[in-house]
Amino acid sequence: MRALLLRDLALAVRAGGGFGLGLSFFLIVTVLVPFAVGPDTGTLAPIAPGVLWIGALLACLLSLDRILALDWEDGSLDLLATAPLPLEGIVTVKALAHWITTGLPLVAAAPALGVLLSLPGPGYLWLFVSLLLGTPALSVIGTFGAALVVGLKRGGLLMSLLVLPLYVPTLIFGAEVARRGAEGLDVQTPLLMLAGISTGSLALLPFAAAAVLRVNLR
Amino acid sequence: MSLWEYANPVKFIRLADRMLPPVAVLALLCLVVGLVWGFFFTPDDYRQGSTVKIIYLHVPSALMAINAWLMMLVASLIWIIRRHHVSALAARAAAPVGATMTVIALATGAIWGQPMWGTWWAWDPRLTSFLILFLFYLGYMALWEAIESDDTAADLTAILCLVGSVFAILSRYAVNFWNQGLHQGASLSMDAEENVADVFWLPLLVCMAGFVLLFLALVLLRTQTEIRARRTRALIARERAA
Amino acid sequence: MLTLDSVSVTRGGVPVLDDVSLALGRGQAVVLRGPNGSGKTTLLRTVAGLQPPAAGRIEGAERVAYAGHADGLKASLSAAENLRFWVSAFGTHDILPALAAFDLEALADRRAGEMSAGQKRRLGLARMLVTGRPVWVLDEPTVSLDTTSVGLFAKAVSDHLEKGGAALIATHIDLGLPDTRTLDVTPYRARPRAAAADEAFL
Amino acid sequence: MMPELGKYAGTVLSAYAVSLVLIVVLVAVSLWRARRVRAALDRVEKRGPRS
Repeated sequence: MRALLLRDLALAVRAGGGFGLGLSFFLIVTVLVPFAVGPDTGTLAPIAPGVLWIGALLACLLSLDRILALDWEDGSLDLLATAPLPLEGIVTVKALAHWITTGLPLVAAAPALGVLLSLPGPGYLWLFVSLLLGTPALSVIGTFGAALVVGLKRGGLLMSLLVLPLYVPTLIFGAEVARRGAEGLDVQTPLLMLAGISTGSLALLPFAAAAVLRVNLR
Repeated sequence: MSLWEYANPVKFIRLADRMLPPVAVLALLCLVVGLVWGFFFTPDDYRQGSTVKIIYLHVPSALMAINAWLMMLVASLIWIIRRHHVSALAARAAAPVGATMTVIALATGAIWGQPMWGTWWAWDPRLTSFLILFLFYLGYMALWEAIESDDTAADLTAILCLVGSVFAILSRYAVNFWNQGLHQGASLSMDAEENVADVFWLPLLVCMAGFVLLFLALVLLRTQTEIRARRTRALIARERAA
Repeated sequence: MLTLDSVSVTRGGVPVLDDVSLALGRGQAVVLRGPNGSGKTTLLRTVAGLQPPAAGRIEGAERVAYAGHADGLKASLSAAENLRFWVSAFGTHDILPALAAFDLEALADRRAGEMSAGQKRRLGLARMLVTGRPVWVLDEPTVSLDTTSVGLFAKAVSDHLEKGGAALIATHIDLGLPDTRTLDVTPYRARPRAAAADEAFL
Repeated sequence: MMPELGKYAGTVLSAYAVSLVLIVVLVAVSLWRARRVRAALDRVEKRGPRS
């Protein structure tokens, strides 16, 4: 298990691994927003938490097809499935690797990008916390989506269609935490809900993803 | 005679053939009676004026939008547990019907909202939930279309339906939470329990019955079609193998 | 070590082989033969546990190490890194014997993406040695191997058999292995019929 | 015969129109596909099992 995690991390940071692509995408989206809505601080500040959450979510979505598709293409998914590792564990580790290589950098970068969007002072902490709690759910849900379309030729667009509705609750509660934090309101309820969604997804979705993968491998 | 006998495709087609005419006639009857009654012979609401008549379309379609998904959920479970092909095909057959019902509920809601809220679209929690439900329908149908192998498609969509149900419920709560009290102006709603006086109830009930029967008829017809399509593919495959 | 008891296998739901029985003991090898599309790959995938048999029983599937058409190598990892990953996945320790057996020591630090097809194939086969599993299930293992490499492979297999292993190999090449039986799958070709999943609809 | 719909006439009528059109389209598509699939099946069945 640990070996698989290390391998996936190594693959992500090696040449052609796509590490940093998600982060760059996040940066570009954030830079584009003021061009679209205007440079006025009064316009940008209220939408900053939401824009950053959407940016992080899309950056996450963009890198989902790498989770399983590459292993499928070169045949190592078959070999992994015949190795003495439970498939549930394999998908969990892959989701974890995706989170470390994509989610975590986004979490770290978000406060810096908050500056670009004039995020109000107290928002930085809560933006950070909400993304830290929410991005694992995005990775796990995304792994389930990636498992659904793994055998399909042009699965990318379909996967977006399948995954985005599943992202709705995470986005709502996550962005709500960030927004309330920025406005200095009480964040407890959405924070708890966000944590609940993350732990719930983490506990249950690997089983669904493994079941789906078994169907796709046969 | 067990209910599971109808899991046999041939038996189901025969059953559907027998049930379809009466169900379709009843559905048409209920819809015509309910809608005519509602449209022509009910008074206007003192606050909403004649827009209250939209309720005869909005409430039943919203009801069926949710019930169709529930039916797909049950059918998916039956497929996963008992592997009855008819069940998987019934879930597939129900999806477009449910999606259409969702669109009707959304469209009538938006049209009703225009004079009431002064805008075509308000991010009212209920409307928003239906929009999300519609996205779930789209994803579900797209997955069915995308996969060539019938059994693989049935397995994957069934699991998607289960997972989707959980997330749809989560979304419902999330949306409620997200927009609590933001639309104070929207104290008017088309929520049946709150707003419907007795005079509106009876025609509404008839309309609901009509929509339920319409759904039943369409699902029977479409499941039959899916079974026939599947049988056609099976026969062609056998010819090729021979 | 590996027993197949009237196994039927399906490809995409369509039956391709019926009633295949096979017993593979210690030190034995079976070579599968048959024309393209006769179901060798499907049978091997079923034996490896990647898909369930449509009928019959397979015993000893947990002892199987499988190598398919694709080598399952990561282009950006070196040969040694690729092998080391499988060492930890299978809970064994050493990659050196595997590298030595396929004459890969000099290439240990080369990235798999920079290797030739034959070198990659050798690396993929070296993976079998690090799995530590007794039953090797190999699908066309000699594709893109030159004569010397085929010799290395044949030697690796016979060493494996000598140590009490077993092998089930789909190949067209004579490997010159001792105690080898040939199983032509052609007679087991499934009676043309519809996919099991379709039967309810016929 | 038309009931007095007042200032909301357009609203109510368009809601009914949209819904009815959608329902009719759904039913029509279902029936059309049912007929087509049934015809296709009949063709295949008439060819019969060749073996």
